[in-house]
Amino acid sequence: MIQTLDQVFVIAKHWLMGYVPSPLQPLTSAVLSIIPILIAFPLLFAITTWLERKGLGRIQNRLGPNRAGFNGLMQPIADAIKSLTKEDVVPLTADHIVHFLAPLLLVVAAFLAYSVLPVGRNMVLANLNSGVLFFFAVGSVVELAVFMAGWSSRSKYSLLGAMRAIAQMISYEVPLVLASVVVIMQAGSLSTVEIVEQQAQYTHGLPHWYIFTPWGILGFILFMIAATAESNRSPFDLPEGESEIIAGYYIEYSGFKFALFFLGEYLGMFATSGIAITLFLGGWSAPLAALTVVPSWIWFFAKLLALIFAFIWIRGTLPRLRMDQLMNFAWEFILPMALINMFVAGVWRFMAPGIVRWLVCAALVLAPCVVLAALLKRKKKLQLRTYSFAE
Amino acid sequence: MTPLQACLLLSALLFAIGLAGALTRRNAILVLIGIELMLNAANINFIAFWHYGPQPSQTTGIMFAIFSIGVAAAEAAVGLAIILAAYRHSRTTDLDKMNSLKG
Amino acid sequence: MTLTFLIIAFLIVAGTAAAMGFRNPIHCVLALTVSFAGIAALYLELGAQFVGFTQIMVYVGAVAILAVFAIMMTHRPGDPETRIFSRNAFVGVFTAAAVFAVIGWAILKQPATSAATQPASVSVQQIGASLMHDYVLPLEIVGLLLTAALIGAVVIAMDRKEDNAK
Amino acid sequence: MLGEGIIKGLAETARNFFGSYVRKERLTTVQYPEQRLPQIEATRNFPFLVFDGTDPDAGLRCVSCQICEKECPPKCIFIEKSKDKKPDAVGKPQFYPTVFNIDVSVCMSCQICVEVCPFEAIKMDVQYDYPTEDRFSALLFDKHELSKSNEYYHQIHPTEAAAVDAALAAEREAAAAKAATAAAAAAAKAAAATAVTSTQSNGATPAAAKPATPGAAADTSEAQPAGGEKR
Repeated sequence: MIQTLDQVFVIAKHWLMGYVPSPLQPLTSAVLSIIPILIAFPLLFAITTWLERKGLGRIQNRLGPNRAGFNGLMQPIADAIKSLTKEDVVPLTADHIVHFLAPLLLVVAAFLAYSVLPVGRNMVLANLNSGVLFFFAVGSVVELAVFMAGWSSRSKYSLLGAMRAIAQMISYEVPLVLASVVVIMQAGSLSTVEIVEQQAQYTHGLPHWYIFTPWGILGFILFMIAATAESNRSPFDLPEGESEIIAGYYIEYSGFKFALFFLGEYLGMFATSGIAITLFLGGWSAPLAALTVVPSWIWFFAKLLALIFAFIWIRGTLPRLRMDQLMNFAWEFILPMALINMFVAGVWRFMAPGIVRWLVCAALVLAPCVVLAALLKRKKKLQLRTYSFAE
Repeated sequence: MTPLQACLLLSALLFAIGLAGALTRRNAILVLIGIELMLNAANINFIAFWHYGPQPSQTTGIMFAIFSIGVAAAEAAVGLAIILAAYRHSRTTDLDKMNSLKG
Repeated sequence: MTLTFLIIAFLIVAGTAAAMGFRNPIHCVLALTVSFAGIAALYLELGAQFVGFTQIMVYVGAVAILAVFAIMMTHRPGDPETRIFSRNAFVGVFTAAAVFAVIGWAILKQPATSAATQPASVSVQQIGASLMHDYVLPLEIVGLLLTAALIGAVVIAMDRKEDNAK
Repeated sequence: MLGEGIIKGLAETARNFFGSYVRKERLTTVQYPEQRLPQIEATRNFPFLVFDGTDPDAGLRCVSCQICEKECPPKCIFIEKSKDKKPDAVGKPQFYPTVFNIDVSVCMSCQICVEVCPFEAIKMDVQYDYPTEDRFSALLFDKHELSKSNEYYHQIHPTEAAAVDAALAAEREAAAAKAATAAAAAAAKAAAATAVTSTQSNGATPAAAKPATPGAAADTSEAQPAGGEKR
């Protein structure tokens, strides 16, 4: 029974496949795997917009949306109808083709990333041999979409936003990849399925999640910081800071294209959260051996929702960074820490298992952290800033 | 025509287009892009020979392609930096107008 | 020659031709990304998964963006793009055509060898192992080269204030 | 310590988040159409015209002096004077407005019209929401829309309205007294005239008339300056 519930989607797919003639089976299989993703994650997007507005409201002692439906639950539907019925305005001087393609490319790239996410046991669209690499490769296409949107709008704000976004995404892609390298070193595989399977083992009822190791904690924190920056979320939302450049690269978009940008951004956030779960939080595995009775996909989505809540919480707490703070943070703190973390992971790999290993690695992680933070703090002096590149 | 020959022809065409672009375009950045395309054509050859070669279980072809991509990335970075420096000096990226060595 | 190959080949050739032929440099780079993506697809088609993803990551994610940035920094809105091809473009096109003719002739002249038909696939583990064992020296050299290129690019492109003052 | 400030901030927002569910006084949001904030007495928004009694046409205090029309900075008042006269709040025959329009989409709520009005006829309303689909004619209020009773005025600005009423009552009393004096004087005059014509054939003797109405004469002399001061 538990098995059936765990594999309910896989069984349903096989049952449906039984009615399909064999020449069509590969195609049907692909379609049947893709459709749930195309339904589940946009639905999650709808729920998240509501959750985010409610959560931010409560953090600011407001009520949040409460008019459409019970407690504003129908708000996403209202938003969808509004954006679908709005006029699609394209600037006269815009590059029409590129302007049209940019949101499509963004959403397609965001959806592609889901093909390597193991949502549950045996529930992955493509078990690629180099799945993590695929994820980051697809993630880098987003930059191109952002540039296309910013450039083709023929607007200064959108171009500035695109430039900021690309500079930020490139800067934070390096620590993002470096932070995930530690997991790849430990797992010895780039396949997301295998990484999760290695974490889904239990000793004394506790799972082998990588976050329970010193380098795992640091790696997870660095990864989440970089993921926040990659998905342009607060406090790294400079590319779309409302008070500075209004909406950034998608300022000239309206109607459905704007909704697509919104969707693409949230999908990107879910995808990076999903890969963080896969790499550090054990993917679909239960947090305790006793809890494996709960279906695996429920665990995945529970973890995803928890990370989304963390994102919302951070958005409600931290103010936006300045551009130079953003860049300095990436290159002076996160990048060195990611490199040190890789070294610690190597040490972990070659030491005998036990409490000593844990303590040594924890010390190796903590010491540079404290030293680097102290160094960076001491360097901070109030002075007239000089700009090397901006005349 | 065997699949290998098709791949090689494709790469030859890519190389020729890249070469034509590098030789004829006036924008320095696009010349650099033409050179990148020629490098890519070479990469296609490596992969094609590896795939249709006698020993596809060996990693030689793939290694070659990976190193080539790495070198190409370095080349692009330095090349674009040089173009930027040249632009700052002569205020143009038009190769036909950059005809003086005097600094 | 399968249909997939034909589609990919069309994508690559069309993208490349557009990249070399468009008037607007930004359009050229965007067409170029199509070509790069097509090449990545060709690698996947040929079973070189790792190289294909690396291709997308390096070329689409980095080189194209870099080129776009360079164009934006050097392109002035007032620039009259009168002629995009150089004065003696004919010579260049002729050279390229000649090169293609010679290479194509050589390829087609080659007797069709019966290639090994076993499915080519190399796992990431194998690639990693050979990178760390057989090819560790080239790997180090490439790493050094990339570091040097990074520093060099920054140094070359940096606008030195004292130079400006002169 | 590293990240200490971030953790402090996260704790603060978490306290707000959960606190807003537990303690209702944290949620200060007023859900507007259903709930409204209590208004202070000095609240003002757009002007309205006060009328006495029950008939808006008859009781309108406005005498169409057009001072407000001239003083209005954004020129949102339009008045057309009547040809005939009707008694005003004090009872004096005055002109009245046949047309009195205020374009509230232009009005800037400055209250200058209220301050310049010599007849206490225009006052500030507290009504602030005039939702409409037509921003031109629906926001151009005419005389009937603008006319509101004195009771309504008492309701929205009790203190001010009481003061205005007291002043008006005093004025009315003064006017009544004056009228009475005038009437008495006229009557005395008439009586004296008849007396004179009856007793003496010619030679007017004002001295004879004087003792007849000494109080009225004193009243008149006192009431005159008072009325002049008021107007």
